[in-house]
Amino acid sequence: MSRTVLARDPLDAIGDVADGATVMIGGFGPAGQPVDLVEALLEQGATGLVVVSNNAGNGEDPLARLIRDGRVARMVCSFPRQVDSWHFDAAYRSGAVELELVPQGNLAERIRAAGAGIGAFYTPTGYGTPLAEGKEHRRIDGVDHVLEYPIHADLALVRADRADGAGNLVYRKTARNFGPVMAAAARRTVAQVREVVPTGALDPEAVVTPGIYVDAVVEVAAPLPARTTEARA
Amino acid sequence: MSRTVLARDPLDAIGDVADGATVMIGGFGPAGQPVDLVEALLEQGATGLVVVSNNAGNGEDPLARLIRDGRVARMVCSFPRQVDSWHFDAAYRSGAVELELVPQGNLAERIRAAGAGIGAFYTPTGYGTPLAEGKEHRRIDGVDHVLEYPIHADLALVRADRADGAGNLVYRKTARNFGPVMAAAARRTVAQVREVVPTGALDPEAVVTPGIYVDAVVEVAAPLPARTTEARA
Amino acid sequence: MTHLHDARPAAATAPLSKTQIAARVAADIAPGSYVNLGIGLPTLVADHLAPGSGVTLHTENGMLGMGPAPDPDDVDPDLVNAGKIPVTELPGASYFHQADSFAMMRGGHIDVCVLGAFQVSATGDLANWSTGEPGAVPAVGGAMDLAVGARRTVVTMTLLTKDGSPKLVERCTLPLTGVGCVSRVYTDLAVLDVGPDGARVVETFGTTHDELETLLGLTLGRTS
Amino acid sequence: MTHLHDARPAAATAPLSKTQIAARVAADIAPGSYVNLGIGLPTLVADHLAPGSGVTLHTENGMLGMGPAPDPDDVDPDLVNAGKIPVTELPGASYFHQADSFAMMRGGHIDVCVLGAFQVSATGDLANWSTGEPGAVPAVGGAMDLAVGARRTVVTMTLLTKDGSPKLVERCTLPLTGVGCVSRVYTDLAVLDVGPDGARVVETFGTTHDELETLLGLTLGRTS
Repeated sequence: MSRTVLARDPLDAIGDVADGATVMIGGFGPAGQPVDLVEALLEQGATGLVVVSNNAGNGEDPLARLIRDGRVARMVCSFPRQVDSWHFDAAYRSGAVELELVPQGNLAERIRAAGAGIGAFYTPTGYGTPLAEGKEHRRIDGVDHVLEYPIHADLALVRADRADGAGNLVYRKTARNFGPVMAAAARRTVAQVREVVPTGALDPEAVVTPGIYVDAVVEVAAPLPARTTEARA
Repeated sequence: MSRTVLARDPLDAIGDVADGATVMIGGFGPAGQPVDLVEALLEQGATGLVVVSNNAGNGEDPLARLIRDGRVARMVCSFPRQVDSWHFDAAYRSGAVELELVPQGNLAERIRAAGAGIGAFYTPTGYGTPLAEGKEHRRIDGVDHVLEYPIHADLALVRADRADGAGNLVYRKTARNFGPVMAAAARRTVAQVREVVPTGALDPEAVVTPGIYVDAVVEVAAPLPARTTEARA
Repeated sequence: MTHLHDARPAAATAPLSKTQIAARVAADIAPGSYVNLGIGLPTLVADHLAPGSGVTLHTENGMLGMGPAPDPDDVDPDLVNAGKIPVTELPGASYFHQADSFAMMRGGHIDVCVLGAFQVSATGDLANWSTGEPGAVPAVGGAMDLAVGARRTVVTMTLLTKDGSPKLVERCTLPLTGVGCVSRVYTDLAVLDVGPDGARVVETFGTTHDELETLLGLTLGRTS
Repeated sequence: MTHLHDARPAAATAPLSKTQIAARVAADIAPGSYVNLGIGLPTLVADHLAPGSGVTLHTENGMLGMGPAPDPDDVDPDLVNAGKIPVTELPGASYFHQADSFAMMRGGHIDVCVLGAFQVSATGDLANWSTGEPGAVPAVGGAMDLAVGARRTVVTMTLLTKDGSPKLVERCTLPLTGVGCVSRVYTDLAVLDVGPDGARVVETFGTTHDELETLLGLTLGRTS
């Protein structure tokens, strides 16, 4: 059932990624970050990427190194600044990376809108703030709203706990975060999971991401540490 | 934890319902219909109701009898016409009930928007059809969209399989349908469940409707049949 | 897309039965597709999907991985399809609420949606929810979402009404379900592609291209 | 709302410590409330909620029923709060994805949201995400959603900056987080209500109404 592919390894799973592609990367800080898939993206070599992710890398994790290596032209995120986001900070200050700062709820809802076929929506979030400057707005039932558009992607990289052969995913605790909405918003979705179980082994009532949203799954029983520090010397 | 109330019986659960209230009723035909809560609404007596529900009653079920008894001023639904929707058909033809016919996906998304704080959204569904006449539209990325507004309610009546003491709900199979979005869209939500289990007995990963959306729960171990035919002696 | 009609030459020399139309639709559905089947004739398509085709059925009332009707003893009132008919659950199935289910449809994730129709226009407009009779109780269900949401929307219908009027028309006279949403029409007499460039004959059954043009009063293109 | 400050007369004669501010906020939270606590000072409020109060904590990264920090041995990297700090799960908890979590916040389902602030205006405008320094790396997170989404948004802060400038101001000079979204401000020197009619003193700590007006350069109303 389904056409979800079980990949041999993360590099096989991500496949061809074109220069200039828009890539969504799940996770909220380290929780739910598909570290091995982003490491594979580093290895794969695509450049000029637009990355949609809540944060912009921690320490020497693979997303931070994508930025360090000049592979990211633009970040769309809500909270790039972290105590250890030195690579993003430097790239932002030098102008090497462009930033679209999006309130986190708008980020989540715009990604959800892309997956759900919504053309645009009105939200009160951000009205009257610098982040809504230049955006259309209208008053609805006495409340000022801003018009926000969906965020689509070419590729979504997400991390879940388990997948079955149909590509259904279940997550673990707050590592669920952006995975389900990103999986639905991208033309192609790749999931890194702790374990692949036989089709039929997941409770259909508890499936969070139905397999229709998942193109490839790769089992990574022992993921890279979330804040990988690259060996130096 | 939480302030969800465990009610003694369905009438106690629905509480005071004002004349003219907007009431959402879950279910897709008989599946997931909160029959005992609607029966309680019949008994409670509120009139001039606006009912939001996918269908408009089957046979002599309590929703059909609400309509028969002139208690419903307006139906908002996608598919009122059923082989056995004689009470709605008669009320519609006589002008006793007003109908707002909404494409089912718009119905679900407008209800979802109410719960999610979305002021309005653009969707391609319905563009160029009689159901979009008089509505605002705009072309986004080459596709014509219609502007749709949220549907809020004073009360939502839903049916789930199990609840815990915190008001968390899980559903059963396709009886889930409108329950989760309606629970979030109403100022007050009442759930009829087959079984109430102790808080902590539901898997937090598998909760479908978090207790924050549920104001009262009533256990109905043996619900009324879905297409109740009233005794006519 | 696999065109299996070459394997069934009989079909080309006579009009197709409803079962044959359903089989013809099924033959065009790529293995591994996610498919939504409308109520009525489209439902028959499920019977013609090869077991190994890996096609997954979506039902808009909240399920992926829908299986066939249950044995009468195993009917579960909580497990029904969009026509409110009891169905079953296949391994790998999942349940979701109505907004998530329509998001799946409206977001373009369903590969093929098969619908019935009262009329389809040469440019792909669809009319399938209302006969426009005054006083009739209207009902639309998911028709408008299904029509415009799927990656590919196809229609199964007889080419003519019972009184012989064409259902494939220059312009729909009945209330529309969607504008320019239909790609292909499977009928008893022909398979036709419709779209911005008008209708084109893909295949005929017991009739000819010229006869079809006369019958429909339309100029029809040819697929090369 | 229960005003427990009558039970703590000492608080009225001296400025409050951060712990006392947190306790004062907690005293205003009705039993059974659903509450979201911002990063920093607001987080301390959790320590002052009575165990039997039935308050449920929401964290916008996808959880209701958040518990306190785990023992160091029980840290789970998949279970963190909005500040990415390890937390625990209480009985009755539930998990959901980011869009559902913000829908919960933005849809007005959270009773109280407690936030920190750089500035609050007398009419309830909030500035808490950017110091406006040129060249600084900006970051907003969920601040704007939290500010306007909750049924009631309150702020905890010291009333003055380290160099003695008021943080409660006629009009915010820093980039706004939300317009007219704050209802009440809890500070070391006073609790004040803010809104369309301007700021009103609810309670003072070690200062007087007149002294506050001088300190802030604002005319302050009185709650009757």
